[in-house]
Amino acid sequence: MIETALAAAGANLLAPAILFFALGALAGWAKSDLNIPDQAAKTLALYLMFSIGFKGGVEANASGFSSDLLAAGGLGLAFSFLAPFAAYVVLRSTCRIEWVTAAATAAHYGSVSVVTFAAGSEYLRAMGVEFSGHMAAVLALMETPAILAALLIAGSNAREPGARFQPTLWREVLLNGAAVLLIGSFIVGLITGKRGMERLDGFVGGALFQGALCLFLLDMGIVAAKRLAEARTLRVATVLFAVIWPILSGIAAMFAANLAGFSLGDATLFTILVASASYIAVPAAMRIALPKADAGVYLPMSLAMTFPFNLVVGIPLYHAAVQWIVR
Amino acid sequence: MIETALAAAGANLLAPAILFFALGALAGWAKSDLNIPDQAAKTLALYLMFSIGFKGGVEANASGFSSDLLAAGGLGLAFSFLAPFAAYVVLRSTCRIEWVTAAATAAHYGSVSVVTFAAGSEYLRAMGVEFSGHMAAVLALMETPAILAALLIAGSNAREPGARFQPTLWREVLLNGAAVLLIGSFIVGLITGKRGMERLDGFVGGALFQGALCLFLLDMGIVAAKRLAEARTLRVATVLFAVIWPILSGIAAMFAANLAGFSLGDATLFTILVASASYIAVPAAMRIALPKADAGVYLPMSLAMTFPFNLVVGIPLYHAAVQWIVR
Amino acid sequence: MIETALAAAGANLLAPAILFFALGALAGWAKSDLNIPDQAAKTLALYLMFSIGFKGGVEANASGFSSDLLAAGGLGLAFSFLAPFAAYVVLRSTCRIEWVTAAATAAHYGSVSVVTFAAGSEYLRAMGVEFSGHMAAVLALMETPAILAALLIAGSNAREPGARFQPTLWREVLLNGAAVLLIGSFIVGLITGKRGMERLDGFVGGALFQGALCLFLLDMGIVAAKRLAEARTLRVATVLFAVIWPILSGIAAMFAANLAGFSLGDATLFTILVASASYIAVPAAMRIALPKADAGVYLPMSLAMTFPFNLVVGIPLYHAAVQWIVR
Amino acid sequence: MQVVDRKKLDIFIESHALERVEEMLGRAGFKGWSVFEGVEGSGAHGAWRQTGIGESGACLVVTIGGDEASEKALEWLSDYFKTYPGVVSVSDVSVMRGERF
Amino acid sequence: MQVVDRKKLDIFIESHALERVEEMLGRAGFKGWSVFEGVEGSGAHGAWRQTGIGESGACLVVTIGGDEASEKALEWLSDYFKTYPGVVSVSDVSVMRGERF
Amino acid sequence: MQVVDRKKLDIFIESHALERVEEMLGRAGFKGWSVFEGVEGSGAHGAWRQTGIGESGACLVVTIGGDEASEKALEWLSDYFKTYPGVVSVSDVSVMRGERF
Ligand SMILES: Nc1ncnc2c1ncn2[C@@H]1O[C@H](COP(=O)(O)O)[C@@H](O)[C@H]1O
Ligand SMILES: Nc1ncnc2c1ncn2[C@@H]1O[C@H](COP(=O)(O)O)[C@@H](O)[C@H]1O
Ligand SMILES: Nc1ncnc2c1ncn2[C@@H]1O[C@H](COP(=O)(O)O)[C@@H](O)[C@H]1O
Ligand code: NA
Ligand code: NA
Ligand code: NA
Repeated sequence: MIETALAAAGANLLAPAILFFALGALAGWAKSDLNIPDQAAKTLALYLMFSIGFKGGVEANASGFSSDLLAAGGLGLAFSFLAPFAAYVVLRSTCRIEWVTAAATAAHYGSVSVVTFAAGSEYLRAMGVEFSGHMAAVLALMETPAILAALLIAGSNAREPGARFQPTLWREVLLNGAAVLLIGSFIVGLITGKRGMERLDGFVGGALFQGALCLFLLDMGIVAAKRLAEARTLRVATVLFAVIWPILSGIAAMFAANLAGFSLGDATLFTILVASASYIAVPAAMRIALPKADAGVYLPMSLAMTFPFNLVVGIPLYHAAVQWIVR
Repeated sequence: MIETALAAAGANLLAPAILFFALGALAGWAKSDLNIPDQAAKTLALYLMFSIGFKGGVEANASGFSSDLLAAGGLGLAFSFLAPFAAYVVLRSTCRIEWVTAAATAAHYGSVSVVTFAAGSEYLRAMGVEFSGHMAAVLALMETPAILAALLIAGSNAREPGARFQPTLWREVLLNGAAVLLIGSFIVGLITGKRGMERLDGFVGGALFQGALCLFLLDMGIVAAKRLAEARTLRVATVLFAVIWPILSGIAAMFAANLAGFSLGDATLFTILVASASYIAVPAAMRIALPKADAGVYLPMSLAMTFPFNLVVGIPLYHAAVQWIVR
Repeated sequence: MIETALAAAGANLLAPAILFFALGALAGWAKSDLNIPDQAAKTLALYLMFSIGFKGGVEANASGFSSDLLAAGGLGLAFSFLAPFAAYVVLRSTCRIEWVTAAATAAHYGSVSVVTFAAGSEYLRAMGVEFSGHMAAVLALMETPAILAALLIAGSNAREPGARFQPTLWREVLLNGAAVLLIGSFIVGLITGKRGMERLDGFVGGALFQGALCLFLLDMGIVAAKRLAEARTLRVATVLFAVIWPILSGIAAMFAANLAGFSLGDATLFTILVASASYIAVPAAMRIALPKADAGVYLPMSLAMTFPFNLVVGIPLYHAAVQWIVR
Repeated sequence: MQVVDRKKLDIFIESHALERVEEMLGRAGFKGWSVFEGVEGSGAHGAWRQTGIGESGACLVVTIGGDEASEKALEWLSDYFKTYPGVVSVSDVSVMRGERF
Repeated sequence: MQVVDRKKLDIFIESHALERVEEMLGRAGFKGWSVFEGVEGSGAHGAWRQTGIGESGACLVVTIGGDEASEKALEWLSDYFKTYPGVVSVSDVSVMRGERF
Repeated sequence: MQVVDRKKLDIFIESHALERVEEMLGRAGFKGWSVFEGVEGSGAHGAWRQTGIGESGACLVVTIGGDEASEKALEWLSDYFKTYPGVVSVSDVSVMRGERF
């Protein structure tokens, strides 16, 4: 049992995507001038969301809209909305960061990371574990509620700028590009189904997706290493939070998924989602909603600690644990 | 007959590319921050031209240089050059826009839209209708004459800046990037033929082309919706022109194509070309040649009205009508 | 013999990649506004290095780490480091350019061009000639030593700025993006082997690689033609050097490769590497290390003369010559 | 050349505020502006870099206009900067066709 | 530091005019300039946004030089702006190594 | 609005020097700066164009600060420009919240 898990973890470590992330991290750490142009990186991110959403929609079309989707969606919404409250309390009591930065950080951990999801599904695919297409919709649904929770936590203090920038803020929160593209592509996939997949198969999947993931992870490695080097406030407590929170919230997610009767693959992906932290959509929203929060705290935590941890250690770990719980 | 046409139109509506255009339009209309980086969008446009030109050249190589190409090319040149004169008269008499803006707008409608052509050929491919590779060359040939026509219409008044910027202007008109890349790729395809296609098949066609088209249409939806929202002068007459002119000029194109003995597929593509309006090459030329023309009129018309109309309604409509005429 | 060589050269001339380079050169020369956005071009270059490195690593994994790799690597290092000294002497005695510009130019010719290597391997593939995966590692190893040689040549004079900018300089020299990505991808390929290739096959090879090469060469044609038009100092001697040096150093490379017992394919690629000149990594290093060197001399030579020469004439020429020597 | 004196504002803000600021400039009386995107920077709120991941660049809005418009914009911005990052500098410039500013 | 006074021109134009304007600057006596690309803007000719479709950004040409060169450039530009969109502002700056401007 | 006088430096340099220059600005006493990437330009060292092949654009570093910081930066830059391409211009600007600069 444990041996298989270790072997799987080892195999994960040697997947091209992980190795390219490591290459990027090394290059960034050594201050090489290697870098992916920012518009290219943005386009790769859009492509990954396009593909994940579309593939998910097509698969959901094939398996039919089931009550599973409702359950998974509901659970995802609940976790995304509730986790920030718990995270806030923990951050405040253990990490000694100001309340507004704690609220913003909590939003990051309630929300999700698209690339961690992508890496997780590739891992499952490589392990031959099946999962439902609708998990892509769950991914999209989990982007936003955490932001609302952070706004509630921040409460009246945050309302002052919020009031003046409300239209911008609500747009950013509810219509952030990532959520719109993920849900939109999911719906397109749902509508066009197999017929659509015939046309787009080699685009959204296979080697192109793998290659784009590798290139994007290369860039993430570079950026994460630089971020880590620049991080001004790297307290032990925040580092511990960035690693332990994913595990704890992941365990909660496993049990919830088990209770809700998720399949092995779905439960693993759901755990990965809950354990992952946002680093694109939520920071953008926080800059508008909670401008006094310190990006020098939440970005290094989410991007340079939690993300690599999940990518390298977390994914195989969660998979092994879920195997043990869900049976 | 009509039922088949309606079914085809319905199928077109549900093609991934059209749905992604709709997604973009929705996102743009709702002011989501979803957007494709501008250099990525430009690169996608270049890729589409590269692929269209190259595939056309390879197919022309396979079928041999026939008199058909000469006929289609000649007809294309004639339509592109003559349509602006007619469009100018109609615009002036019905839309009450200044003469210089009318001349510039007329140039847009004489010229063609590469993406409408791409969507049209994908539509035909999905319907199993064959067409000639040399239609890509006709597309390239039709980019430019309309600009010359607009300069003639604008006449002596326009000559003042034209004289000073003549080298720049002529370069822009005759060597605009779109025309050079389309014709150049066509010629490369023509020279390398089947041997070249063996190497580039999966690049210029198949899922990659479909995917790039979807992403580009997503961006066009966003931009078109924003353009429409910003349009200052949205007179009923111009809206009507943007929808009725493509139909009327399309009908003329059908009959001409029928007289010239075009095949069903070629006649449909020719109709689509005539009915389409430029939104990249011609605006760029107009900014140099007719700087007093109001881009706030011609861009929303071409990009935000005629383009979506052709994409969603026009293509299946023209195809049905051509089926009825050409037999 | 000669007839076969001529036929091969003719076929090379008509390869899509070469024709797209010619198209770009024509467009650039005619001052068309056709251009590839700079971030797209940079991303294409990164993609080419990613693919070349990874494929090389996978193939090296398959054939095992042999003494061949050590021999080829050692020979590559030696040529890259020693060639600049010879080139410097020739440049100084024949071209009448200042010593510091001569040193910088010599570094370009000691180093290598990734795209020339890519075009060369595609040429061999089209001819059905096999070569070793580890040649990609040799490519990476040959990027840097030439820069060190130029610094030695420039000697004490260059030390003044060098001292102040040493950290930046050494980083640029030893950790330049191209070398890091090439070696890094090679190692990832080496580690993941066949298993990695299964996932990335359609990304790093086949039509996608061909298409990216065509697009990149289109851009290089445009840039090279513009560079040539702007070149201020185009002395006959420098033009001659840009064409004759590759041939002479290529001949030396052939004999060395033959002595070292390289296969036909490896010897050809090695010759191409030695004959090629850098136009990305070395100029970047020279701007830091030898800022007084005139970029108006070395860039047109490397990018607008030697590169097209090798691409169009050199590759088939070297291949024919190597066939004649290595048997 | 006949030139007249005007004020030039260089406004450094985060991109999410662009729409708001442009609208405000119009209301304040500016008849035009141009926006540029930065690649990196530093300030009281820390350093940033345009990366395509997790970070978006600050923008520079350049606008030229009359004293009154400038005064109004500064007032709005001084309020805005209480909440959000950014700085603004004002300088004296000469322009032709003064009626256009 | 020893510094001398020079003029700085900020020229906002459409990109198709770049080549012309740069050539003119050289003729007017400027020994250098730098060009930046805008992402959006607004003016008498309406608003624009760099999109990759149908629209190309306006550019900013910054050039520093002597009074005479500045005067000549303004003259050319005043003529140019009769036909084409754009604005220019002039300001006083100090530079080191005055002989280079 | 209450404003105070400060210096604005426009520093045109090659991108490889960015890190160095930013570090220097911090040491000189500047509390912030913004960096922009050019698309083309010309100067004593010839013309350049951002192309994605073989050439990288020059950058513009804009920084606003006090007289003393400005003086220190100019000194460093005057030394730097002995070896490397680039120019710098200084102008007078007004800013709000003077204590931040
Ligand atoms: N003194 C300054 N000079 C130039 N740009 C500045 C300056 N201070 C701040 N900025 C820019 O404005 C952004 C926000 O400023 P701040 O509110 O000080 O963090 C910074 O990230 C810089 O891009
Ligand atoms: N007052 C202004 N301040 C800054 N930029 C301006 C101003 N007016 C115009 N521009 C820029 O110059 C372009 C052309 O100006 P216009 O001819 O007024 O349309 C505009 O789109 C802006 O990018
Ligand atoms: N007079 C000038 N005005 C504006 N930018 C300049 C000027 N001179 C030089 N530059 C910029 O600084 C870079 C390096 O200058 P140089 O050392 O003169 O070659 C040039 O390529 C331009 O981008
Ligand atoms: Na989470
Ligand atoms: Na048309
Ligand atoms: Na070489």
